[in-house]
Amino acid sequence: MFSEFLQYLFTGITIGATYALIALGFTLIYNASHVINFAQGEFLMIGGMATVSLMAMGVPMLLAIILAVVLAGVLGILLQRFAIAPAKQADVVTLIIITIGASIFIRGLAQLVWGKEYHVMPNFSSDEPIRIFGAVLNSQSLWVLGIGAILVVGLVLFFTRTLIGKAILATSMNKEAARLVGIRTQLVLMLAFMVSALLGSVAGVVVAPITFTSYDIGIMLGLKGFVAAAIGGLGSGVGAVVGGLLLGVVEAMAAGYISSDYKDAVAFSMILVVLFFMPRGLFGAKVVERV
Amino acid sequence: MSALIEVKGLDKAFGGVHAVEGVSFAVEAGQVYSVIGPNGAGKTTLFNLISGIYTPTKGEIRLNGESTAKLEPNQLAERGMCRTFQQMQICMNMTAIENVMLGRHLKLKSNLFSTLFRLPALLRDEQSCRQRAAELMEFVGCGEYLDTEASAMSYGALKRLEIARALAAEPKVILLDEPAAGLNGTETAALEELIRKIADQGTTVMLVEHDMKLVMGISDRLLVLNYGRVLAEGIPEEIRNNPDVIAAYLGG
Amino acid sequence: MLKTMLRRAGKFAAIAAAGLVMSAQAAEPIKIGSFLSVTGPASFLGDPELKTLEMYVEKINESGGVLGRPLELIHYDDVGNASSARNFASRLIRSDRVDIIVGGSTTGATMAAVPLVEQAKIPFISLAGAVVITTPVKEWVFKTPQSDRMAAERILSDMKERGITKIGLISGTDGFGASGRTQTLEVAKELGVEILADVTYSGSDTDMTAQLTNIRNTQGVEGVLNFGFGQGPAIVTRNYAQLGIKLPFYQSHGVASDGFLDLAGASAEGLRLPASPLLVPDSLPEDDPQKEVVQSYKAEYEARWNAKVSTFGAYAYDGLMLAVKAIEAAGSTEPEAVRKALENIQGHVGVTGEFNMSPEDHNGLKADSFRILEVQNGAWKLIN
Amino acid sequence: MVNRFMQSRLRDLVFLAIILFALPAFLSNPFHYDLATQMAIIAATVVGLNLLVGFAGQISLGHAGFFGLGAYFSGIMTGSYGWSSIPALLVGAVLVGIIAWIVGRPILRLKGHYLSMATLAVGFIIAIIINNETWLTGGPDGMPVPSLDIFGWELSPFGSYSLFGMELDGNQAWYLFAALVLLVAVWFAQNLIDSPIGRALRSVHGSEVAARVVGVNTASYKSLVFVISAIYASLMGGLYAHFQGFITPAVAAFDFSIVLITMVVLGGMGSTMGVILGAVVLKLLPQVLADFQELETVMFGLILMLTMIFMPKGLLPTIQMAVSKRMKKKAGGQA
Repeated sequence: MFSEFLQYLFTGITIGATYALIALGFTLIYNASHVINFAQGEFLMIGGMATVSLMAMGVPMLLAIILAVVLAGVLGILLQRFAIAPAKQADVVTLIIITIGASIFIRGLAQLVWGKEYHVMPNFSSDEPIRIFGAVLNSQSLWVLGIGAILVVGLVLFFTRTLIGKAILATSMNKEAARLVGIRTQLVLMLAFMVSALLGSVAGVVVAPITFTSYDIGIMLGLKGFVAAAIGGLGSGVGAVVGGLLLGVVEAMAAGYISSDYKDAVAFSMILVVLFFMPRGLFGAKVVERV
Repeated sequence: MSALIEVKGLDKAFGGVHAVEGVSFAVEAGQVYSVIGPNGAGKTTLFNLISGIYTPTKGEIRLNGESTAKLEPNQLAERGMCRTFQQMQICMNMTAIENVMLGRHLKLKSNLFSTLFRLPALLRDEQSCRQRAAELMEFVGCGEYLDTEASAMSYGALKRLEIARALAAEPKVILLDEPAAGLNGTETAALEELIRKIADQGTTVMLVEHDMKLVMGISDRLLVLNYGRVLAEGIPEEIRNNPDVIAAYLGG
Repeated sequence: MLKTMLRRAGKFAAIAAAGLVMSAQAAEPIKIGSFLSVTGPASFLGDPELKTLEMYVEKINESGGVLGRPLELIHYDDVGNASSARNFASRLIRSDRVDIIVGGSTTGATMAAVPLVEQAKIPFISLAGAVVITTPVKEWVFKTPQSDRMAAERILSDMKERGITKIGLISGTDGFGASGRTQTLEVAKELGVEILADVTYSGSDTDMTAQLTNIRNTQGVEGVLNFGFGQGPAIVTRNYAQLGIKLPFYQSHGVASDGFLDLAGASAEGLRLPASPLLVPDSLPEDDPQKEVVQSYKAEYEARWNAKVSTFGAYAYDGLMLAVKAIEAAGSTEPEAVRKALENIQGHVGVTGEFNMSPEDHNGLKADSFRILEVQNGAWKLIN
Repeated sequence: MVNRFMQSRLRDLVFLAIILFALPAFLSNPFHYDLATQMAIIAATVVGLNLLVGFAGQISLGHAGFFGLGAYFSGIMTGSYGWSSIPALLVGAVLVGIIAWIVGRPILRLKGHYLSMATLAVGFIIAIIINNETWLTGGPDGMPVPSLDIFGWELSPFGSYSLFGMELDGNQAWYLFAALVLLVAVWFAQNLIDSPIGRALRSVHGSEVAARVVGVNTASYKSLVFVISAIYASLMGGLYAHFQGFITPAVAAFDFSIVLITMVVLGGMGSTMGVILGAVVLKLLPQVLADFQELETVMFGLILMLTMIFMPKGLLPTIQMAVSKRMKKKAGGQA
């Protein structure tokens, strides 16, 4: 009984960590620009696919990963520069549609370049699973959790200790004021997109050995990341992490204990319940109506 | 006779900061009652509390003797309260006259069936509503804008439009939040004239305003707030001579 | 004035329509229409299918075409969406006016097109698996893959031979998995196999450990069957190995391709599945009638596309060859004659199996056209 | 005294009617009628969605759920339970309206992205149920739907009809029917917009707080428009099912919700004629792009992105603005 529960928990936390990283990407961009970036999942895809294809060309794994992440970062900058920045006057829904267009475009390109097949990426370390109290943990899961934790700590340090991080925070709080104190807000927005792309692509690389990777893997994972971010409360870093883990664990528990047919429905019902009681998610900022 | 609006021990805190604290006063029907005070004194917060947009942390507001604690802004409107905003709330996706016609919302019987089929009864109502709205726009002095898109109107005209919208609801009491802000001298004079006309029609007016000349000229009574607390209350003459008020205004 | 305006507008419309319709006025070609899931979640079906069709239409045309007429392939990508499949079928029939349709990668896409095809009376050879496509028989609809029911029969019989009568079932919630699940439940009842656990996963799931844990913890399960296609079964296979489940493991024909072995890796060791002999051409006995067809298809496909051959491409190969054979037998592209000819095809040896069509059977394959394969040392091994 | 809406309403409706009834002159084969019919049905759906998104300013990323519910209810009741189409469509619409009201009340309190999230979740849950309940819906492989019967008179794309002595085939008849439906849908939408109810709805978008202080119960108006747009979707879903003759869970899927909202935004939020244009463009695009094969996805994404970047107000409003600017310039030049 306990081993069963533990197994579901391991499964849930691993996938939840992935959701959390994607949700963090959503949060970053949302904080800096109040845009919900539906192309977030594509960064994840780029990370995995570029690594796999570079490795197939004979590039060593570590270098392949670095190149892939850099590629995603560049893509993030391009997305901000050429799709989001020119449309800054646009309505919220319009921006959503622009990012959806961008995600279709990126996916189409990936399909042209890399084809439609699924690809395998080897585990970072041993293929041998780890056994704990009768439950099994893929060694790659430890990588996902470890790297996820490092990224979260890194982000916190980035925002509290570095000038660039503080500039992003300042811009998110008050764009005009930030501009007045000499922050180049366009540059900051670009950076936010870049960091968000880096996060997404790293997530894509670390989960690829578990999930495989293909040109369209970003659709569903991106969407789940958005769900996780909304549960946690848009704009809250803690919320993104908690939301991601919660979503992953609820899915796994629902699949194990309730009904595998309806596990996604259970996850979506959970959002409705959360939003019913907390209209701004678990950790969302309370906003007073100002008139 | 009890007061139209009665406020008792009103408190509103935002995360520990008291924007309004222990405020009590009463407004009699037919008065022009003004709330003044330095920036950040809690005037707008007070209006937001009275009009039901904020819920008080403590204290009580009575409209015509009825507690408003559980009432939404739209329910207060049904009971005859209407207002304008310091930061104008105009529906920019509509024309000027539609904004005023919106003000008559409660006076119109809307029925989905007659709406969908656009029955003659509805058309008649709409015609008279439009006529009344046009009159009101004339009354407040923006009659030339009837079918102009709200987004294409000047600031001053929009300010008057917002008052017309509030009047369209035929309220017992109208709350005007800094109607003179951003207006020039002539416009302010016209506004003063307008407020007088409104009051003459028997509508109670509550006013938040910075323009002392305007306030002193038209108010029956005044409430002075400072740091969320009542500094003074009384007729203009008393306020003018109140040493605390003078100190607060002169930065004492 | 108004008249000239109208005329001009008419001209515009004609030009626009021509652009839409893809004009084709070659020397009376035979038009073969196809709508396939070339991209989207079912692209692993549609992609090899399209490649196969393109390649063999070319080949046939090089050797003089059919009835002295060249073949013209008109194909659209339905992205795995049944509504677009229906729309493209409509376009093929009504706008492109094709002579025969070979396509429909998934059951949903096929079924959405069926009403149009039946009404327009155009022969349609589907490349999708579910038994509903040809049972009950629809006058104008044929199909080349074995049905999922046959797969279920083959798998469950093989299990019984090994003494397995209590099993756990895990299936995808996509069309293939859901239909396979339904057929497995029915066949199990007939064969006296008990299904003790019945769980599902959705196409985009990335981890099926929870579902498999559920099966593992069900008392009495002696074997496990996964009915699904796409990358899902590969994840199931890897999770199965990670969880250390030692029970005999079966997959369906939905993953019968070398790509699956690449994805599942060492975890696939020992699993069995029903498949066409395409995966093991060289281990077929010399006297097997299919050996030559299978070997040459595999060789030609792999030489042309520099990609591994897949069972699904073979469905298109068989579909095209059946169409050609029927048109040749009919001596024309007159739909009714072609339909009759299709219905009367006997002993046609294809890659998937030997087709014996009849008015009562528009599939023409027997369950034993499935061979049971086992993964041994990372390669397919023919069991029987 | 004629106001803005009255003028434009008459003009738009007449204009639309002329286009709809002149279109057959340009349709050269049944496939074109087939597409045009679908466009009309989807356009009517989008006109309903626009009431919610364009006029009341509430985002829905799950509207296909209601479309799918309508489609499946009509399909199941006529197919498996022998109902006639009209009662199936109407009862379906009422049920969907009730469902929309029940879920709408709590979720419409949410704002911005949280509302998108909640509607997305509702749409997903509906799609998952349709996909899983195979015994009722045929599951992922879909189910056949009988053709439309209007009080015993059968309208099938495969039939043949005569109207005022004109011989029509089934597709032409369906097209005319769908065109009429679209006109009625537009007429209702316009009547609604230019009415006290419509002003209240638009004020929710313009300034919710202003609406409340003049007595608009914004919560119930949001619910109302949510229900109305869901009913539009349900009815059109039912018609779509009868026309297509076969439906799969794709009609309720998230992708389709995105397509619907994209039609609204692309065509021009808050412009009834605009969103119809949006529906036509998005329905036509895959057919036009089909010839580009592998490049199809890339081009679709690129076109969508560029249009929205350079025409953030949507196709029709941007065109209208450009035209009126031109005319003003001309007038100014003469003066």
